[in-house]
Amino acid sequence: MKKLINDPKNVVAEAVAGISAAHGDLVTVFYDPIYIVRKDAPISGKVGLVSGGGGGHEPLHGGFVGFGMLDAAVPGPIFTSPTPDPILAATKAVDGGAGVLHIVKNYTGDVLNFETAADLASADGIEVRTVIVDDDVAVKDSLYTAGRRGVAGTVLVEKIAGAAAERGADLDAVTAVATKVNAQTRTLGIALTAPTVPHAGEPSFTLADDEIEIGIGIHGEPGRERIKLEPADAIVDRMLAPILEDLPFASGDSVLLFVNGMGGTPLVELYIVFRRAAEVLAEQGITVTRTLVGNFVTSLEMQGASITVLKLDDELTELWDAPVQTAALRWGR
Amino acid sequence: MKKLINDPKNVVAEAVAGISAAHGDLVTVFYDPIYIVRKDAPISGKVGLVSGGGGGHEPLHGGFVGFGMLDAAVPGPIFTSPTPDPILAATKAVDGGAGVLHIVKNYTGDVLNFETAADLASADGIEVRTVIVDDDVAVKDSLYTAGRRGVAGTVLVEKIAGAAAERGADLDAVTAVATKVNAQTRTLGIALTAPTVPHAGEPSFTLADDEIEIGIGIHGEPGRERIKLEPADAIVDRMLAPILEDLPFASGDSVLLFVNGMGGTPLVELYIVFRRAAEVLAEQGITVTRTLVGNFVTSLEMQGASITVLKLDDELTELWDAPVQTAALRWGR
Amino acid sequence: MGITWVTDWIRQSARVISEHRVELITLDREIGDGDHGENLDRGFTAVMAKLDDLPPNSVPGDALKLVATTLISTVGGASGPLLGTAYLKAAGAVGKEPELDGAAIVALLTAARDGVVLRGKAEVGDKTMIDSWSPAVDAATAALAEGKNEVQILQAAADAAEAGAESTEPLIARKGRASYLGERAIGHRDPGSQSSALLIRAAADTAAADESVVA
Amino acid sequence: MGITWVTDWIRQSARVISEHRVELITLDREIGDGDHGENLDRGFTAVMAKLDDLPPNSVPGDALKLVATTLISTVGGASGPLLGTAYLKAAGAVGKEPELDGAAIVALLTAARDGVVLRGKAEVGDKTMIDSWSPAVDAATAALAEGKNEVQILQAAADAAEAGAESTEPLIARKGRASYLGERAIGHRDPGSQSSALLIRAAADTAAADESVVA
Ligand SMILES: Nc1ncnc2c1ncn2[C@@H]1O[C@H](COP(=O)(O)OP(=O)(O)O)[C@@H](O)[C@H]1O
Ligand SMILES: Nc1ncnc2c1ncn2[C@@H]1O[C@H](COP(=O)(O)OP(=O)(O)O)[C@@H](O)[C@H]1O
Ligand SMILES: [Mg+2]
Ligand SMILES: [Mg+2]
Ligand SMILES: [Mg+2]
Ligand SMILES: [Mg+2]
Repeated sequence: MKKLINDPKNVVAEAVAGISAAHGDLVTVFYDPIYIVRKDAPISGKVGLVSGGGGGHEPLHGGFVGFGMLDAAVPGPIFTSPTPDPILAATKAVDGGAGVLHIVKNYTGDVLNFETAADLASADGIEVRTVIVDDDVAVKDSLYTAGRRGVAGTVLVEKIAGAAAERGADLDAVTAVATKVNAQTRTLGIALTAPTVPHAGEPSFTLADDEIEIGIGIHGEPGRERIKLEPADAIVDRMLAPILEDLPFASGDSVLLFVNGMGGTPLVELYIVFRRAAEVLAEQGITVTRTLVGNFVTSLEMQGASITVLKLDDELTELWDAPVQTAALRWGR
Repeated sequence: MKKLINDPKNVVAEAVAGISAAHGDLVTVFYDPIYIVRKDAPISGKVGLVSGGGGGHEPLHGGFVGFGMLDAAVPGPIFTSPTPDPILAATKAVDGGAGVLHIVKNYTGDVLNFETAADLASADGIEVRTVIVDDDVAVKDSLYTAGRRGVAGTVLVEKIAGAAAERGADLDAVTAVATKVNAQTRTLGIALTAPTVPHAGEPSFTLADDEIEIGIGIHGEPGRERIKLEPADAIVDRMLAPILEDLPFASGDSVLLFVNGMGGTPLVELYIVFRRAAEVLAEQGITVTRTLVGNFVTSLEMQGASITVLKLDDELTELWDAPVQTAALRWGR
Repeated sequence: MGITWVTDWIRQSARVISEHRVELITLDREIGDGDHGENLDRGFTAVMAKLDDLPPNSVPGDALKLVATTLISTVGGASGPLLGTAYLKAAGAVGKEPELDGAAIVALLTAARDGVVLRGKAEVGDKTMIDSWSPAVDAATAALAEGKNEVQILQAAADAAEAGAESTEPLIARKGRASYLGERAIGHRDPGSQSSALLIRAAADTAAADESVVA
Repeated sequence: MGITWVTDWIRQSARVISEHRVELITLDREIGDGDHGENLDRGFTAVMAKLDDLPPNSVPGDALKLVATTLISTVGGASGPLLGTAYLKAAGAVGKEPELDGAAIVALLTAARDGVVLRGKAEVGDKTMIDSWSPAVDAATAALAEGKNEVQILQAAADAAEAGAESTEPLIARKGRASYLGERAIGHRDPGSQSSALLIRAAADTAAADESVVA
């Protein structure tokens, strides 16, 4: 295992210290327990947005704390959801009296720990709502399973709900728009290599030199299927097919196309993927009106990418365009 | 070799097509020859800024084309400097009558090809100045060598010179500020793994599982020294020592601290590096007043990082803070 | 059996989890995300640090509650709230009793199992820790009915939990991360069922040891 | 020797560069950035595409100028402008002459070498293509003085260029990317010196073949 780290046990604590050193103008970092809060929180009368989950997905979530997006982020240990304590502390820290929305990726651990924190916060008189993000079409959804995972679409939910909260929407309205974004978002990811969790010291799975995993999650879980390496265009076609089938995107629709890198894939490859994805959507008569390309929801140093498509309407487009000022996403100010 | 690409020969052409699809609001992409131009170029009366060099360093340079930064970027094939033709075409495309500044990383190929293009542009009546960026302290400088390489510091030169041009500085003034930034910038890079150039198909060098390269360039050139892997803090100390010695940064100085990822290193590690670098500077009485963290000057999927320190004054700080709107660097609008 | 057995059980739990840390990580790497051993080890290390502060006149329920709150606040992941709830409900089931007889042991195990089901909604056969807990509860209940003593009840539970953990190997998972894998989970043992079997075995082993000291 | 030799030389150059593409990439990967074979192959492939369009009554200088402009506009990197300038200056040296005698061949080689020095400022021993070109020029000059014919002059140049390429192996580089490596460049042959030796050998081989056809 080759990493720019010190003691594997301190990876998250030292990384948030780095976030504090680099972005002290935007956020305040707390260490015991670890959570990251928007500099000017709590904002009286504004709905607070809290997200979190295991570390190793940076810039998610800490890089999205700031004006127009999250009020707090709670990173657990690498790939392990945080316990209720820091979630509760973060919830209290950002409550401005208008209630708090928890944005939770659909993993059993995240769901359960946020659930406990929400119960405790409610007991303290804070109104908490929860939106579960489950955009991953690689996973079969059913009442009898853990359901779909929350992956790259989380960024879109956080941005758009954050914009709604920033412009003064109330807890119901912010919850509604977050729910809507999740409902209209679909993602599929693939991996060329596996990540190595620092405390495990070995890659999470092994791929031959000519193999890739299709339908990968963001925690080094193996995907649904292993295939031989193909040209990028063929891989993109494979990725988009289940996305477009799942949510009946129709000719004439406007969408946001988001190509996300898994942490170890260089931007030059993400642009090659983006090019083909835009081409395929154009062939289907779907218009890409908003775009995002880069490493936003990562899985340590895993090589790979995910494609996310969000069906836009005027409301979502306007909220997407609204100013945002965070470490990893910034425009309009 | 495992990459999200199609034909290795088309990597750069397809990537710029992706840039066009993703950032068509900011840039116009030309394909034969390949260059990327700011959407609203040429801007009458504004000094034009052109940079370029081999591909594989994305977002450098195409991701920095836009308001307040570059007017054009010219990517050559992967790790190969572009020929004079596209440099000349880009120079013509952005000339608004106030002259054009070429920002060139100090590699023989880049220097020679930009030189030829500048000669041809002058012959066409365009006033061209050139600033050579050579911030890499890993390389011994001497009249009798190719001199120091231009690496991550290039982003800082492009940003600050771009801000000066945007606010109407003339060619002399823009050249002067670019020269000043270069003179006050020092960088050192290290690698944990080697990149694989698509047409070569094999890693540029081989490192054992417990080895790293110190003083690496951005083209897969091996570094000056190979050492055993150490904890991140020890590596950072090693990186900062020659930087701080080289430019007599003094206690009381204000600096911009820039931790750059080489493409395959996840953000979580870059923050760990940032944390220690900020700590060391603080110990020396040097104040970090501006920061940048992320993958900005990459070497394909190489794992590693560079640390850049720029000595700031009021002029440079103000120009750094000025609005910029490009694919990879954006604030203030 | 009283507070001595419970604290011995807790210490032995911390020991076996630490000993099996790598094994549990490996199982979780195969069909999950490779942190299960790390998570539980972090949790039980935290429990150990607090155990000495337990007031001298504590009853079994107090110690179980300490384990519950510590696991909840240090483990994270899926197993943290699930096992935490198990110990919390177990603590509730034994109340303020200073000594636990066979019936109390069965009530403790049953409450623990029910706590996991309450939070995680898993059934037997879903390839989760329930596949250890449920057979353990059934075996303990049967042993009690057969008039076995506390040690025998816990040994029956431990045997059943181990068999239960093994029984997860051929299954497709319907809960937890392994459920994302579909058929690819077949042939791998569920890490949570394995750690739960270790914890229940620790209960039986320490009960037997205490017994022999007493005897 | 006239236009036939020059175009034969160019075709043979394209052939040997393509054949040695991987070897040149490998040499460049060791002490550079691994693109030298790719760069030259791209350049000479482009030259080949244009060669057939050369007007029928072209002289050697026209063909050399075509190579020059094509390499400059397709190769990039350090070798593009350097070799491009070499051919450009070589074209200038032979002017409009339709037939090149020994003295003209020496002038051609000398101008090529001087072109590289003009742009790249390297000296013999800097571990660059100059380490092939300069000995080649010296050997050709000596052969001319000894009264050798064109083929013999080019063969002497090619022998010297190959020895020159080999002579780069023990050197520390002072120009080009290999200069960043300091002592670590020792033991590796400079890729540009190798490709230049291949090009000069191609000149000699095609001259000998033309000669034998004429004879
Ligand atoms: N819904 C559930 N009900 C019962 N047990 C579950 C459930 N989901 C997961 N588990 C158990 O949790 C274990 C995984 O724990 P751990 O690896 O610590 O958490 P995570 O999956 O969040 O990384 C699984 O092996 C399984 O036994
Ligand atoms: N200043 C120079 N003078 C002469 N030759 C040089 C000089 N710099 C580099 N070279 C030659 O160029 C070769 C490298 O060419 P190439 O790999 O195509 O370009 P790049 O170094 O830009 O990748 C070197 O092997 C060396 O022979
Ligand atoms: Mg986990
Ligand atoms: Mg090159
Ligand atoms: Mg796990
Ligand atoms: Mg090269």
